[in-house]
Amino acid sequence: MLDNPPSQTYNADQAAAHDNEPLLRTSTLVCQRDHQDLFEPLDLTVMPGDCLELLGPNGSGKSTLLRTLAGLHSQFSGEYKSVGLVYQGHRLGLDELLSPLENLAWFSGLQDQALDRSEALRLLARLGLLEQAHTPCQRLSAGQQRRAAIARWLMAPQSLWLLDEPFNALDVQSQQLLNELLSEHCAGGGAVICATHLILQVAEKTTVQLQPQSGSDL
Amino acid sequence: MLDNPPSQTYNADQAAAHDNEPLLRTSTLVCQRDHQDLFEPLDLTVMPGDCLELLGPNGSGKSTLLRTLAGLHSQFSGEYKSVGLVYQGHRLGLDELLSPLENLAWFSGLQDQALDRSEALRLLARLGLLEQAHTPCQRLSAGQQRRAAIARWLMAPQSLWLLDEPFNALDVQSQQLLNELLSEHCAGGGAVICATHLILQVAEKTTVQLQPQSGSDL
Amino acid sequence: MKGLLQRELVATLRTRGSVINPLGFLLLSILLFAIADPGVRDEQSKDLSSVFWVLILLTNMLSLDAMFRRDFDSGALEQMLISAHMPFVAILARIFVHWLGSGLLITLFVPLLGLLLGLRPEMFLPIMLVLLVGTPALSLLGSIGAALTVGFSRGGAILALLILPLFLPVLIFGNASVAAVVSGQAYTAPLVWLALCSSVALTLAPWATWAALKISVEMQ
Amino acid sequence: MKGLLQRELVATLRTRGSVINPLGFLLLSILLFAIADPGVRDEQSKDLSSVFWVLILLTNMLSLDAMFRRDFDSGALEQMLISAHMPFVAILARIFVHWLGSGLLITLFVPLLGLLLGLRPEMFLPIMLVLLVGTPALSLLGSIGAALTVGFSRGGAILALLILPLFLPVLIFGNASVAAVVSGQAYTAPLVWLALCSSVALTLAPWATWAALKISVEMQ
Amino acid sequence: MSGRITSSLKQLWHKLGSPRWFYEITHNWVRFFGVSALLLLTVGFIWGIAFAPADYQQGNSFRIMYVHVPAAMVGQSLYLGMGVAGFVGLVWRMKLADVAIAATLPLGIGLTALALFSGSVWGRPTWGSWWEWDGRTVSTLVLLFLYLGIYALREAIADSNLRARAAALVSLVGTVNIPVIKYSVDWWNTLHQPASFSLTEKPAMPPEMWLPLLVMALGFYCFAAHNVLSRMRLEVLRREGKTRWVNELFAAPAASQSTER
Ligand code: HEM
Ligand SMILES: Nc1ncnc2c1ncn2[C@@H]1O[C@H](COP(=O)(O)OP(=O)(O)OP(=O)(O)O)[C@@H](O)[C@H]1O
Ligand SMILES: Nc1ncnc2c1ncn2[C@@H]1O[C@H](COP(=O)(O)OP(=O)(O)OP(=O)(O)O)[C@@H](O)[C@H]1O
Ligand SMILES: [Mg+2]
Ligand SMILES: [Mg+2]
Repeated sequence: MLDNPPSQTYNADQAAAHDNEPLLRTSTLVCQRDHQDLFEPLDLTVMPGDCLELLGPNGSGKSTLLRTLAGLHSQFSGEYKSVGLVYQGHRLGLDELLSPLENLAWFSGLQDQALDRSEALRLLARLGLLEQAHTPCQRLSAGQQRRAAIARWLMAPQSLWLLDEPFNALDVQSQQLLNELLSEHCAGGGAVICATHLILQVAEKTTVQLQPQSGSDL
Repeated sequence: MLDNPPSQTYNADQAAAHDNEPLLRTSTLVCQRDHQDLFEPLDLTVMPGDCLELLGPNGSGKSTLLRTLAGLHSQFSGEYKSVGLVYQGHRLGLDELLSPLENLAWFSGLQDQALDRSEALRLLARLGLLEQAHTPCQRLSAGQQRRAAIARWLMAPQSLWLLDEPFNALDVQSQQLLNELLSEHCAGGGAVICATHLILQVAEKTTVQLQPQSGSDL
Repeated sequence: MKGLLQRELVATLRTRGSVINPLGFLLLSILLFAIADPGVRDEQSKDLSSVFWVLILLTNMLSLDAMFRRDFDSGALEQMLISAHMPFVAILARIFVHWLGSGLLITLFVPLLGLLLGLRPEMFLPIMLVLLVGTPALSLLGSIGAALTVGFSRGGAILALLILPLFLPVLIFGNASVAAVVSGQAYTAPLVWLALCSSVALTLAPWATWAALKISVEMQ
Repeated sequence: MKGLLQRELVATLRTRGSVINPLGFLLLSILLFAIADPGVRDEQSKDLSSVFWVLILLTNMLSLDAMFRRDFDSGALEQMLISAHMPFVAILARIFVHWLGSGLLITLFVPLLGLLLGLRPEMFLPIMLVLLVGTPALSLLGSIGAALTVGFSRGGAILALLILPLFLPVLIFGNASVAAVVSGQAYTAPLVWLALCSSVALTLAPWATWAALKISVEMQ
Repeated sequence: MSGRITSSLKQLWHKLGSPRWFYEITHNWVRFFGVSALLLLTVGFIWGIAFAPADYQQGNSFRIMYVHVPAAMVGQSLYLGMGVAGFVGLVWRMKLADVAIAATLPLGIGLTALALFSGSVWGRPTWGSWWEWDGRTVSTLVLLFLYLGIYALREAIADSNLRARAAALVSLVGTVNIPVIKYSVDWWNTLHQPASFSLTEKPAMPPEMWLPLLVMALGFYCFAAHNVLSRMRLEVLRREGKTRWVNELFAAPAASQSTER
């Protein structure tokens, strides 16, 4: 996938256009680490509006799966096809020297659009980051940095979100807020695949349980 | 405190010896960031067996407080006195090139003791890391790395633990396990101060709620 | 593109150290040489010019390691590769900013360095021209190595090993042109070759860097 | 102590690149110089020896930046400062391993470098002696700068700026002794001074490094 | 029609790519190269050492040539081979390419080092010094560094297929760079000091001098082919260890041994 990101983003817009085609489809997808299969073959089909909750014990391969779908991991068997997407890994992907606002500007720059500043500020305000909008991320608390990352998904044009344990380090209110945001996103024709150890508080969600193969730690 | 870690560890042993003196005492302690007070003055007294649950919204100063108590943050008013302690920050403090076992060996080397290998393996087994005991930490999953860090506290001689959101990235079983470990530690005359956004499942705990001062984000 | 450049510049300026320091490093090592053999300024400036270029190469390398490391550690690199509309534009922006902070900066300070090295003032302009033409190749080729080694926690030296052979032609032609300038001969021929190096690097390096980055990102 | 050294060595060897590469860098930059002015070997080897030392300094610096960075990023540094029984022992171990990989390694390869630089074989032993005495000072003093700059994301160049002045005495005496060796005079005097540098560094540097590390750790 | 051709080409390509096919096909090649290397080297060596006439000005020291020149030649050719492998590996993601690179590296390093060593040993009597900075010497030295760089890189990467891609990329870039280096170095050499000893104008050698050289060169090439191929075969076995065909390959002898015990 990494091989032609441009086409990705185009797909994204198309997909956003007519809702009948899946945003993501995998057939007998198995990720490997060190040439070892991590989980049973996966056949997923993610339509607009779906919210997948990806459960599984530590080491069951959630992150690896998400990285694979994002094109960051090439050691897998089976196939997958996906449109452009937003990926949030364990690491936040914020430039810690830049303020949340500047980070947002950079990301919209990547997808070469100009930053809609008022929109960005509105989002940050909703995430309770208005005061920190201009402080470099390295001077934010863990949870505040998380929220800055969340703002990035909300700005992104892509409609498929791959989230890896996005609730980490969030306080209670923010966890609630995040649940609402996910619901809204799905309601708005987006889709979410969220690896987590909490239970998503989302209206209709489908749960995918990854079972570690023999040879994993549990 | 950093100025004489040796004395720390000695204190620790003494403290472990007779239970009547507090492991940690703070008087009107207030941490600052950028010369701004973060929370109301704190008067804590932590006796052996206590388990403090440190709650508060993002940016309320939990991490800063813990760093201060660990001697990693010098911008505070008021006083505190503490014995030697174990500190677990947001970052795990594992050398990612070394395996969990080697990391443990390093840490016991720091406190110049030889590693009790069988003991270490027993701990790793209990944490479900036996298979990964010899793989470099960079090749472990987020939760597995967390557990490796947990093994470190369990090996440490100090009886006071400062934990910053130790439940992040842990799966359900491990969260349960961690709760048990904390209870055991306190039952065994140790003490825990644990910043978290979950609710500790520990028999008797005291809850400290940090209220962000005006000028914080919420 | 503009957004990208802006971000790069802001980030660079935030770590103020990084702006002045390639230059400072260059000055200091010239100082070192002056101390190490005081005779240096008396000899004919040919050897001088050579020392000059070697130091520019080393300076460049010192700043290379930081080119992608921060983004790699913070995960911003993944984001760039995933969601960049045209990744190699982002990469070019990064390289360009690196050049601003190393190559261009040094070029602008040639007069000062020249004074330290006892070059005659009329040489300054030609030398600046040579640097202006040659240094982009360094940042461009360097980015390949930086991208390949960013995954290693101690990449610094392995980077050097990978890069210096790539720098060799630049060194030779650049040095030749400076030498020609100093000895007052025509320096167009080596200059043209230098320009060739830079333009070839410009066409190939960003793609190689992109490929290398993808490899590095997959490392975790 | 043993546990510490072991860990350092293991970690260093895990990033295998880091072992062979300071050497490779040194060889390459000597190559660069030889190319930059081919006349080098015809002149009396005095300048040579100076080039030699400057290059060793630069090599050392290239590998300095990585000294504490990984631990800083992973948070292991905090752990070291908090729970180390005697932090400066841990620090010394780190410095020692760095020296093994830079100073000692280079010393062992003096004969090869000497051949490339056209030094006479009978000079090898004295030069090795000089390096053996002088290089520890580099790793020791360097650790101070490394500790101070580890907090900056682009510390590489600022590090250079901080360190080079500290290296000056070593450079001067080291260079003097090598020059003495090359020109066949008695080199005991500068050698003694060099030894003095190293021993002073050995007594002071670990503490300075410790203080610097505490400052860096408090930065976040 | 053309479709069929291209498809059959594809099949051939896949066959080329398949380790199993490679393993089976190369079985005889290894023997062939091994034997001919042995023959050529012994003949060439004895001929060169014993029978070739001494050089009228260099005396017997010139006989080093019979090691030096072939080593240098093969050292260079091997790198080019690695570059090709790198290209194939990058474009078609062919596993065999990395096997080839892995197998070539040590030999390449060894031969280049040998060229350097023999060269400087030769330089002692002829140049009067172990080392001269000169076009060829420099480009050889750089070649060695390119080899070492790739080696260090491969050592530093744990994951096998990432290692493969990285090595492929670097060897490709390096190969693109080699002609530039060679050219620029020669250009530099002519521009600066006149080489104290010019390699380019070779001593007009009588046939009884260069014939053994030719034999030796051939011998070195055969030896290289033998060495690389056999190590590739081993590597293939190691990597394909789990697959069926390998197990079948070793099932029979293993079974017979077990029955013997
Ligand atoms: C360390 C020193 C030396 C190095 C690195 C070196 C390297 C090389 C290289 C790369 C070649 C080209 C092989 C080819 O044709 O592809 C070569 C060829 C040759 N070298 Fe050397 N050489 C060195 C010293 C010497 C010395 C001292 C002599 C003789 C006095 C010598 C005589 C030759 C001859 C006769 C050839 C074959 C003619 C030719 O192919 O051009 N070399 N050497
Ligand atoms: N960089 C790596 N190299 C090799 N193996 C790895 C790497 N990262 C993870 N693994 C292994 O792959 C398996 C799956 O890891 P992964 O991170 O996908 O699990 P996870 O489901 O995300 O776990 P967690 O809930 O802790 O995040 C684990 O057994 C781990 O040991
Ligand atoms: N390195 C820093 N420099 C300056 N200010 C900081 C720094 N880190 C945090 N802060 C500020 O200090 C305040 C407290 O941060 P702290 O990390 O202690 O909060 P926290 O309670 O740990 O939050 P979280 O629950 O997200 O971890 C925040 O408002 C934050 O903006
Ligand atoms: Mg994970
Ligand atoms: Mg915190």
